[in-house]
Amino acid sequence: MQLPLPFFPEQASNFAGNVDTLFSFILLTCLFFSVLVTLLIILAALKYKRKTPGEVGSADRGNMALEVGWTVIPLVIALGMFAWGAAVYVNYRTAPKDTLDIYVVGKQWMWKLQQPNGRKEINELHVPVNRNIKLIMGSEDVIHDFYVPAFRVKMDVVPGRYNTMWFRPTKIGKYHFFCSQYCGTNHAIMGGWVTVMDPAEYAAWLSDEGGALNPVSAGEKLFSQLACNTCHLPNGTGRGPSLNGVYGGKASLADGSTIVADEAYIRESILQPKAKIVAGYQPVMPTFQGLVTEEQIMNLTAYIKSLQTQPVPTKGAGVVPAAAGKK
Amino acid sequence: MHRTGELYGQFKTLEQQKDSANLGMWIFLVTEVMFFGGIMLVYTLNRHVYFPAFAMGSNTLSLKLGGINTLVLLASSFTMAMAVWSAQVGKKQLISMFLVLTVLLGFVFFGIKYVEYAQKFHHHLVPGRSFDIFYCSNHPDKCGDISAEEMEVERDLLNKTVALDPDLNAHAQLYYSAYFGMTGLHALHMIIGAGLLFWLLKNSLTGIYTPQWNTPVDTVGLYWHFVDIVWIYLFPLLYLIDRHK
Amino acid sequence: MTMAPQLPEKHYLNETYGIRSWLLTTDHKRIALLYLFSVTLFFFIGGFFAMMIRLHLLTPSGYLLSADAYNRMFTMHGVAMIFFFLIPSIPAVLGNFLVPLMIGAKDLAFPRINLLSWYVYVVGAVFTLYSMVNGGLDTGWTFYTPLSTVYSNSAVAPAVVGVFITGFSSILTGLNFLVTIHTMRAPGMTWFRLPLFIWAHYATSVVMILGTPVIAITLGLAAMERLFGLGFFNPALGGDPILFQHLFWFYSHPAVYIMILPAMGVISELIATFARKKIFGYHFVAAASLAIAVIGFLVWAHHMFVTGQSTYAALVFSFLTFLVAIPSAVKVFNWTATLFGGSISFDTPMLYGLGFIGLFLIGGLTGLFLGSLGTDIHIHDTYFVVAHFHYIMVGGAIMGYLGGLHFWWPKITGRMYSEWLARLAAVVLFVGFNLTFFPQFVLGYLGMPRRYHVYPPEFQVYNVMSTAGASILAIGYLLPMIYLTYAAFYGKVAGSNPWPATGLEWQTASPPPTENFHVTPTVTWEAYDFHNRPELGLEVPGGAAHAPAHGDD
Amino acid sequence: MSENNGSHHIVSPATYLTIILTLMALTGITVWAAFIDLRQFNIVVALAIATCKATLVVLFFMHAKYSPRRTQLVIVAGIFWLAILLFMTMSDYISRVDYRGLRSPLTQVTSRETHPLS
Repeated sequence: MQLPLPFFPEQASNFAGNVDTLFSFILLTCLFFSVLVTLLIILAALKYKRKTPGEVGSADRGNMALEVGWTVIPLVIALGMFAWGAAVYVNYRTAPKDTLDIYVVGKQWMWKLQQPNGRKEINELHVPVNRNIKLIMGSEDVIHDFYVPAFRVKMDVVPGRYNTMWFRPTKIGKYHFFCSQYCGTNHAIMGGWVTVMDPAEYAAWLSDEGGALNPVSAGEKLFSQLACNTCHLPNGTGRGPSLNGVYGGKASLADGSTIVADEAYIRESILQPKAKIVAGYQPVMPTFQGLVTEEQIMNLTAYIKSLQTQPVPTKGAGVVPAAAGKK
Repeated sequence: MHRTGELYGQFKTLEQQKDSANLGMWIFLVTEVMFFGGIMLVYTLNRHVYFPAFAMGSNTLSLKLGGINTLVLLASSFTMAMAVWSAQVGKKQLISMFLVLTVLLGFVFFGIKYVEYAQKFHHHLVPGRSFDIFYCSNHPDKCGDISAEEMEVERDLLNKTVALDPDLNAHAQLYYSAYFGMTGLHALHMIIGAGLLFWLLKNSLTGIYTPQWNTPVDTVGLYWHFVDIVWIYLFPLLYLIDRHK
Repeated sequence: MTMAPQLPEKHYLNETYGIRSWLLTTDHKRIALLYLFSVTLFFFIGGFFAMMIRLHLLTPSGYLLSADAYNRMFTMHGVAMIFFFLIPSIPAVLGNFLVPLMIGAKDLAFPRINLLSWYVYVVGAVFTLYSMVNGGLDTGWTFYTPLSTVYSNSAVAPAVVGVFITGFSSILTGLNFLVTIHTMRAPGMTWFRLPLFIWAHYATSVVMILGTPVIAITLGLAAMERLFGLGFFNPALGGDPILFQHLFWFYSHPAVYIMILPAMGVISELIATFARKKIFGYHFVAAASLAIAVIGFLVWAHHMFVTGQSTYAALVFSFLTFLVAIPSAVKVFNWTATLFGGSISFDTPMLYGLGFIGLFLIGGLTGLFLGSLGTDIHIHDTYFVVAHFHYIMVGGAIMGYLGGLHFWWPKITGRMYSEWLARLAAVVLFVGFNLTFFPQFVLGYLGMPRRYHVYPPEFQVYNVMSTAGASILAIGYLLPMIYLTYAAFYGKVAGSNPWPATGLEWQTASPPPTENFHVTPTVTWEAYDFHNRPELGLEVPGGAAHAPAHGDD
Repeated sequence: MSENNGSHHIVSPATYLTIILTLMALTGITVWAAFIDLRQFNIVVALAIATCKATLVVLFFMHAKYSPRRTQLVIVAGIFWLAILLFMTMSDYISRVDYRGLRSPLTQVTSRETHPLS
């Protein structure tokens, strides 16, 4: 796939070949008919071009045999396409028994995924190659859609119910996944990477909870371990301000000044919480000096940064939010 | 277009004009069928999923008031049909009389509907923040219009239903959304119909409807009967769920 | 042909003057022009949003808009184009003007309802415009719940109410057409002598009548949910967002046929006129319109193959989707066969006609990829879909609309436009259109989801091609607007039947008198029967009377 | 157009009276039937009676019995399309293996406590 202008995405799952073959079959059939009709039109245009201004065409009115022919033949071909497509689809909707089950939760605008052993990931999915994987998916807010082009699979993630889909990755590598059902402001950046690994590597990765855990996930875990989440409620109704959209925004402080909430500010707020109090809040937060390591602060910061894309509540926000999407 | 007597300029004959009006009204009624069809579908699926809650909701409606209203509306359909008949045979006074009767029956319907709606407001059964299916069983003093034994039956039913559907309040609210949505739309159609009846009445008093030309009476009649048909379905769907308990 | 044609002394445009004479008119031809101005306005509003979208997507990280602004652009582009341009375009402009003329009637059956339908459209448009300038709309034109009813921060309620109201204008137009075609045909105008344009509008009206009320009640419920927290589509209250999609697509899929069927009617007129030949298999083309209208109602859930609907339902809907492809194919084959043995000229309307066949062919055939369950899993909600429906709606419906405008412009205004400018515009449009939308098929298959304000850099080349095409396309749309307006005032006088064509609308003056015909015409010929129409002054080989007046294929 | 002497057919008041009395009787029957436990057939009976009543209104009060074919076709089309809307949508719901019902875990997805990731 090193062509300057590719036409097919990479094939990395059991379905990719099926879908591409079916696609090519329909494509060739359609090409045949469109070329045929186009040639006929060109032929007619050349042959029956008007010669004198008063000329009229023939009194030809139609032909029953032709009508039946061009009704029945496309019908048969169409039913063939239907049957083939149906076979691929039924296979896709019927998961085999021996699947590795992974939970997927979509929310505006991130994906939370959980491996069978409980290991959580955000916007990342690690799966072993040549294993049947089943995703069990739910949504916390609106309809999303989990789409992996290289696997040729997608399924809507609908609030109020679980949808499932399955696939078997066939090629080690890193592939995009996207949200493909429009879900609001940051729909376009609600995606991530599927990493297909060698089974042994996957097993190692799975058990290597602490070290390889990505900072955002580690930070999220700390955020609840340290009970930060009991005051900093995302919807702004807690004793502390919501941290959604804080990073990169302007915080208005109790003394009337404003400050840009960068890494340094976040770090200071964790270690010396009473230094810069956000306007409208009481200085009730204890210090975490000596209770958290540098790495943990980094992880917490990474997590708070990841909240940048979360919807900022109208009341109880920590900051005057930065205009969304501006670079 | 200009109009020559009773004939509009775009038509050639009165026959063609009457035909067009009649066909036009029937096609309009088909769009109304599809319009109500959408909300019927919503109702049907929710009733299927949340049957206990819907049965509970239905049992809080007054069968007496609903039943009487059904009869009232049927009777108004009859008087409307008689008004059309009077026009066809040229009895001009009778047209006006039957139109007055139809309007009056329509207003009786509104009156009873008002009583029912008001009761639901008092009982906190209007969808929204204050919706509470348990309100009357928890505040019997505020629901004076429910007798002690009725209250007992209702409490019993509530307990049985909650056992089946822990989220009863939310799902009963869906029932009431359907109830107000469907009866509200129906009432809106009745109000439009009543307006049309007044317009007919004004004209009929001048005696312009004759056996040769009575298209407006006929067309409004079709509309009024359609509104009646909608109620014929709404009554069993809303009032008669699981009544035998 | 010897004397220069003259405009008639009195016609519908100069019968009366003044704003009141237009705003209170019940003349179907004037109402058609009122619609023409309104939908053109919305076409340019929607076009402006489209340009913003394409410019923004020049670079992977987005070029000029914030995420929220971009989302508003594509939503408002969709709403303006679909509900306020495409759906009313051919029926309410060309249909309004031509249905009574083509069947030999003085007006539609209910002229005042016709005027009312325009006012209803305007009221709906005002609500929607209010939402556009006051908070915008960012739900996608599909208004999917619970995004639209609970989560969106934009002005959803007025937009939904606007679309709801505009639906009734569509219902009134359809009702008027159906009754008119049933009861107002001139003596001798039997069902199988009707032009195919009328058959297409009959089928379209059936769709409008039966589908639109369902979207009305659906959007009504969605508005109630947004405003008062009704819960039918909100899972948090026990409702079901998939139910909204069922109800939405029950109308919105057939709505595609509201857009394309009238365009097919226009194309039948163009092909017959400029090939000077009866449409091959007239009965089959007419029946295909009705078949599309009926089967079109049975396929809506193919928009929902990946929502988690039941596998069984997906199979049924996919099967029916393949069935609805057949009547469209039959039409294309019949048009092609009509050309054989014809006497073809390449006046501007015919260029649109031939262009339509080519683009509709691509649009229709790519529908098979989406209707096929196996491939839909991959290309659903990607740019493949975007390309597909633009080929149908822009390549099909708008090409048909422009072809029709060029064909009947001399009838509407009495004057002719500049032929070479018009041919130039047609070619520019064709090229620009293909350059804009063909690369999007590839983008879609490569996996670029739709409605993305930023995208991975590997998709950039095709996006740049698309944006380049869009710029050409924009010029292509401005040209006709300019020279058609110019021609309406200063063009050469066209005469009553410049092409010449066989329809009844060409039997009366251009522009027609207010009452359409001074004497009600009597029809003794079949549609497009060039051989039995000596008054057209054509050279019929071997004299007249090739076909019997009451023939059957 | 087609000659439709039917639209001039005048239904006698006696017929109207018979119909209205039948309609009222049917209303009584439908209420009576609602108090008998027929399990899932209660709704079937109720809808069957309602359809009888509606048919009577359409045929006699609205003169459909005496109307031209065209009008009857319009009525049939309306019923047919309503059936498409209702039955094709329901075909999706009743054939879902994971159809949300009260005992299904699906209704609980929205409550955060039971969610595997909350």
